[in-house]
Amino acid sequence: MMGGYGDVKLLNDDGTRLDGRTVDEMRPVEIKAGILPAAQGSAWVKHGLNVAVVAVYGPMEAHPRKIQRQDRAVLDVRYNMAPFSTSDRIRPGFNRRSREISKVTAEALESVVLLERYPRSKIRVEIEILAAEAGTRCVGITAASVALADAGIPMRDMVVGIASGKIQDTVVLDLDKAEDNYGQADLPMGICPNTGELVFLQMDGDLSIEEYNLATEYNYKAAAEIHEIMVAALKDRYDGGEA
Amino acid sequence: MMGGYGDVKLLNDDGTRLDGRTVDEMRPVEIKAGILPAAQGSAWVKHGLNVAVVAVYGPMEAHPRKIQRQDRAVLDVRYNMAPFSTSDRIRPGFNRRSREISKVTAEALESVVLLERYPRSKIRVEIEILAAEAGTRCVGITAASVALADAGIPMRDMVVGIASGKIQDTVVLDLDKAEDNYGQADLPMGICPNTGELVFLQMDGDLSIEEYNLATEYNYKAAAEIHEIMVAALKDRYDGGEA
Amino acid sequence: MMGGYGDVKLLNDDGTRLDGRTVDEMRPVEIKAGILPAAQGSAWVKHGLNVAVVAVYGPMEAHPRKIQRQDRAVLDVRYNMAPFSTSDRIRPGFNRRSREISKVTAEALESVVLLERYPRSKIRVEIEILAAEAGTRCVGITAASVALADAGIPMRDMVVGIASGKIQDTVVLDLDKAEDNYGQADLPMGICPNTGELVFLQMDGDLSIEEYNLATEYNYKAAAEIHEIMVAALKDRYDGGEA
Amino acid sequence: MAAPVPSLLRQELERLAESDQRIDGRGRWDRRDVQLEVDILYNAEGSAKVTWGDTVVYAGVKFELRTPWPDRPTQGSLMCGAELRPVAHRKYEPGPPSPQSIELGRVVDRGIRESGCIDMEALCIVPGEKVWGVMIDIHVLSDGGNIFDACGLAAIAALRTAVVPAERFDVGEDHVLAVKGTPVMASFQRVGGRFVYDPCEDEETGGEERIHITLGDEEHLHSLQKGLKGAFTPAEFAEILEVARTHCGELRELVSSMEGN
Amino acid sequence: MAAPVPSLLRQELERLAESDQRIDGRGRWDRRDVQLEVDILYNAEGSAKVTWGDTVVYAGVKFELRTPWPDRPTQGSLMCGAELRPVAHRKYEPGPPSPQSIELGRVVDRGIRESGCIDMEALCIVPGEKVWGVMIDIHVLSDGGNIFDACGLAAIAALRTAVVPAERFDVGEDHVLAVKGTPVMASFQRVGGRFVYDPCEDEETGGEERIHITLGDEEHLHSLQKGLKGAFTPAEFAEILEVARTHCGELRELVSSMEGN
Amino acid sequence: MAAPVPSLLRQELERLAESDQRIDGRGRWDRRDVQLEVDILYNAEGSAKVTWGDTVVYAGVKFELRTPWPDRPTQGSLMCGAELRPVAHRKYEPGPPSPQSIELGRVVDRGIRESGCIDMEALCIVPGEKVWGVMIDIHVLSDGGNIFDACGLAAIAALRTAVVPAERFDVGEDHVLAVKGTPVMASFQRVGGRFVYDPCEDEETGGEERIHITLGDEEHLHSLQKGLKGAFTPAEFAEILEVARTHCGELRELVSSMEGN
Repeated sequence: MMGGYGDVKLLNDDGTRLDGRTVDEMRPVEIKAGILPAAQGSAWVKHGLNVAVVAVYGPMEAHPRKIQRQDRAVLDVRYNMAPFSTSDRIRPGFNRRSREISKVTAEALESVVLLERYPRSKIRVEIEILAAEAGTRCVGITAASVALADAGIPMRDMVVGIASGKIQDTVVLDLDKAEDNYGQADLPMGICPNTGELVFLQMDGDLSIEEYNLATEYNYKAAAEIHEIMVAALKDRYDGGEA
Repeated sequence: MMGGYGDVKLLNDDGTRLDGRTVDEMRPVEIKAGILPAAQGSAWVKHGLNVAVVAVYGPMEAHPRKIQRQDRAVLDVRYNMAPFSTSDRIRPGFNRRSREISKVTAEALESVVLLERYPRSKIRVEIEILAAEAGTRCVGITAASVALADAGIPMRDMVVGIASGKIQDTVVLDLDKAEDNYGQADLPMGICPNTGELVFLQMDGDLSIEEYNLATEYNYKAAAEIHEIMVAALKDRYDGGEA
Repeated sequence: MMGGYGDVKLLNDDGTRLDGRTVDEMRPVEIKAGILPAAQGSAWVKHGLNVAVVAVYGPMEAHPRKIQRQDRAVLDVRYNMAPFSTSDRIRPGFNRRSREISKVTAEALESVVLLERYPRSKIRVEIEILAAEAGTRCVGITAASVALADAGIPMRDMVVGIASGKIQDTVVLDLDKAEDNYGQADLPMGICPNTGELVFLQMDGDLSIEEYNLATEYNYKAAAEIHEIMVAALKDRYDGGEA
Repeated sequence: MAAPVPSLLRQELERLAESDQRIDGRGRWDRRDVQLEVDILYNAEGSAKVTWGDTVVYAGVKFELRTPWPDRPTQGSLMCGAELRPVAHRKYEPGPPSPQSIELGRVVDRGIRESGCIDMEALCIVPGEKVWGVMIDIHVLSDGGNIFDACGLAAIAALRTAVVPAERFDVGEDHVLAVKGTPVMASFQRVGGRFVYDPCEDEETGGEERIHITLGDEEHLHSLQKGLKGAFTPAEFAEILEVARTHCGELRELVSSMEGN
Repeated sequence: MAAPVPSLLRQELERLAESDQRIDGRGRWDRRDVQLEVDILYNAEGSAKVTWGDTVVYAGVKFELRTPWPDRPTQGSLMCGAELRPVAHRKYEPGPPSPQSIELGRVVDRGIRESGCIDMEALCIVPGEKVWGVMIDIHVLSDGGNIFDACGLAAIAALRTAVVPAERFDVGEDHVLAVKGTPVMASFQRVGGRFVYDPCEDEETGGEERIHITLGDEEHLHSLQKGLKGAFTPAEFAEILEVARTHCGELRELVSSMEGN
Repeated sequence: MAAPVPSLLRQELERLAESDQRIDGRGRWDRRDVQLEVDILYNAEGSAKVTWGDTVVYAGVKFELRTPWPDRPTQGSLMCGAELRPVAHRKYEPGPPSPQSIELGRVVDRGIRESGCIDMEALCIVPGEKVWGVMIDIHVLSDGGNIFDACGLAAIAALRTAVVPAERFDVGEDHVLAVKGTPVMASFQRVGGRFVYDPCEDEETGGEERIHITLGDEEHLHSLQKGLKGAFTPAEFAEILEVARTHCGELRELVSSMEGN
């Protein structure tokens, strides 16, 4: 939820942000593919100070049978925050926030994975947030895309997770922790870099339609940048880079 | 549980009750059948300030298979109080009281529904208490009977839920909230109006055998009155009354 | 967990313990077999002031099918402390401690029961602690062995549960409640009296290797004594003793 | 698929009922042998074991110090729980409490609570600040039929022999818990078409509805419960109520004979 | 095995879409009939019933006194929960809240909360000590499609007609809850390839992704949610956003017309 | 029906054991390569990553202010939890903690706790009022065998590099957590009839009972646990205890080499 404290100073006098970024500059992103030996596919993404690790298992038999779909695979996606990932420790176990994020993340990925290739089977996507600094659901989506690709699961496109928001009545790209705590709006999107389609969309706070449009524009620009890093990580992995 | 405060004044000097009723007078009852479009059958009952809504689904396949009965249908009855139905909000989710009431209500209805007509199937009865003013388990039973009839489920008799109790050492019909809180006994019954049999019986507090007999007499009298209103509601529904 | 209060006096000046026992003396043990009419086999063990009752059911069909093993029976063991068994009441329901003890107890018993005699079936072992005075997991193992034998389940050996520990830097056999609360180490073992093998082992606290060896020696000595009482109880039962 | 109620057993019970016989040889209103032991468990402040035919039940009483409810500053509290754990019979599965288990606990609780035998005011130590919470837990170890009556008996016997552990909690001297009455439950089940008292396991398996009646010292009703599928008439109820009066009286004397031991 | 989405229904919806028709005869951006009743439930401090086509939803508001969070000593709190209970449709099973139910509750909650319509500071009674907690619970009784919009409408209507029960809690006189705006949700679903407003049950069964938009009084966005499998373009979003503006305005007036009743 | 333990794998392990070989080429008492990194996670007050063969484990330390237990007014508290989440292996299912997961957490906890390496008295801020609660959570991300030892190592490494965030809680200056020893676990499993140290995944799948030994700085035993079906002799235990002494010493030095980084 947005804090909505319009009176906390988050922009410097020269229009830059407290950490020195410009309004349309994202935090640094690092990605590695294939980092978990036990998984079929895996990825590690560091976005700002966020760290997400994803393991992909399957396709495997879907059981119990009542979850099977005759014409396609089911995606079983879990988003989980490690107890030590936040400032105050989180008690282990699913909570309502995690369940909602798991649901909409699964639906985003279902929109690009060629599920019809694996009728009656299940693909598990396990998203673990090890360190959280605002924007973890987006980092999880990015990492899940890379891990699915690393597992060799066919997809019609990747999904890049990225958010813009509003601070001090100004639209900015990729809120960090302070901006998230004291900002006025947050607009996370899941963008397909090739088709330009959206498969994930949430928003809360307060945005005029014009602000929405500008935030969307920032998100698309950043998605293209992150996509390049994703592709490089996968290349690295298959060119015999670190496994 | 009965409060047992014998010293709270609940009867006026003329022998009437605080809300003006005589000792053997019940609260006003209104009933409508067929009020939920998504259900096979449904009913709305307002009894005093209590409001119960019931939806009936089925007969449908009983699953998992281990709950199936080869020779009859199973009744799956849930009694639930809405969080806003009581003075202090109730946290959602089944509790021990709801589970006990669900069990004995199911057993009361099983005693009249012709379950043997639907082997291996399940009939769901969903009782939702939207407003509670003492006596909700009885109102739920009455509403469930009407909803089952509305769904066209064959029954050998209806069940009318009604309670009498004891206040200030006096047996009275149909306790209201204050009488329930400060009364000495409560005797809810599920009465079959045609056969005169009992299919539901609970009691707590303190009643001599003579008091039990008088309270039972009051309950039978009221059951006949409520039965007329139930029948009228069903007639209304099938004569093209409001759906 | 061991209290580790080295400064609480637990030994008398003559080297005996507060309750008068010598360092290698165990508490009195009484055993009865066949005390629960509804069970296939049962046992009651009083060890010091501990009381454990065990019921055995089966072999019976293992369901759901996914728990079945094609080549052997599964042992379904539950260790449970009654709410009134401890100084402060325990809330009913499994907890992490009970689940761990259930797991390692099951594994101890699996090591001696001839599971391969009953493929695809299940044997239930229900351990109920009615009174706890230190060492209940060991008492439960002893009682479970007797109950399995009483149920006629074939075993390659019995298992005797017994613990030694350390108090005031001295190794002693069979800690009682005060010794457990203020002691420095606890070493519970499950010993097969005929083969001399160990099928159960836990330990916490602080023990040098020499102390470990002495504590083990005490445990083996006591296991032989308890084994005689176990055998006598089973003889009693089948010679028409009290059932 | 759940097993249908064994029809052979049901037929046998109906056949026996025609000549007013029962499957274990008892008369219609006869009770099985009941043994009661008290004060048998370390750590419980009151305890009882009831052996009722093939049914074995333990009850234990514990105390805790509590803050009273704001609207009842001078009253302690009573909690009575009964658990149907898988130890008691092949038919009970592990897992969260079943509706059967919940009903058992609540019916036993109401019988004790509504009789008023525990004076809640007497459990007050400092008004508004400190009161006793009394907790009775009942553990069914062997279900050989009619566990309701066995649990009710174990509960009141454990209470009537309980000692309030005031010294351990540093609030005075230990003393016997004040219990003002002895509510006793009597249970009936329709078997072979007519009600019998104290059903055994086979009668429960092949029977229909049950009625549980708790009577206090003055033969007032304190709790009623009808369970299971089935319908009965007011006349049938009047008949079993008479039988309940006799049996509750006998069992009340059994409990009284335990005290002072 | 879960039923595949009925392909015959899907084909029919596609066929209708070709001629820009809908299965219940509506135009692409038409709304079903909506009826709103308020202040209808004893014990709820504010209540509303929404009948939206075949969908029936109740909302109730309750208040409690709380200690404020240490970092926000002058702010009350708001909780908005929606439950998909098995009463609402044959397809809902009992059990812990499903992901669908959790999403519904959280999306409705965000629409209300993020609009800022409840002034958290106005819920403070004694800073750092005592604040009001406002709890809106929404009960879906009949799911005939588009429960998101029906729940959102019931929630804001119940809030706008709620009375703070200060007398019962002994903190002053009862007064109307201050609500500063009327956030309204508009939901769209892709059916037969294109988005429609206010999907009915068949359209939900045979449709693809949904988009939920909550607009405040000044037509600012307060909450967005895309649900279910499917992809859409920014141009498609721009189109439905325009439609949302009209419908949210109409429903906002409906809510306003209830007040003062 | 659960898969029987693959008999082919078991036969292969037995065949190898005859010539004292292991499936991954190691000698009976050899350890796989272990890499340790510390202080790698934002928000954790201490953190460690252990890569142990194909096993990958993270541990993170958090602190909270608590009221001490009434009977130990000058002592802080320690909580050590390990979770086997489905991320770690195809074989782990979501759901409540399995017995395996509970055993792992409790065995790792006991090794740390019973060694006395955390001085509970040093965690006291105001006696009877305010103490530190230390919480170590261990997350297994890839289970390639012998997760017990990897979790134990990650836990003590995270603790030994943790900083108490006193400033954030307004109770003084940040300072390094005082840790007095370095308990280390060594795990053995019976494979092909004899015990080996540090079982890999295949050895766990085709092996029998495990023994987990935690040794402190002075080679005292602090925790023992036998897991899984199987029986062993005191002589076998004496043999593996000797091996444990060597390996625990080496790993203790690895942890020490991290500090001051």
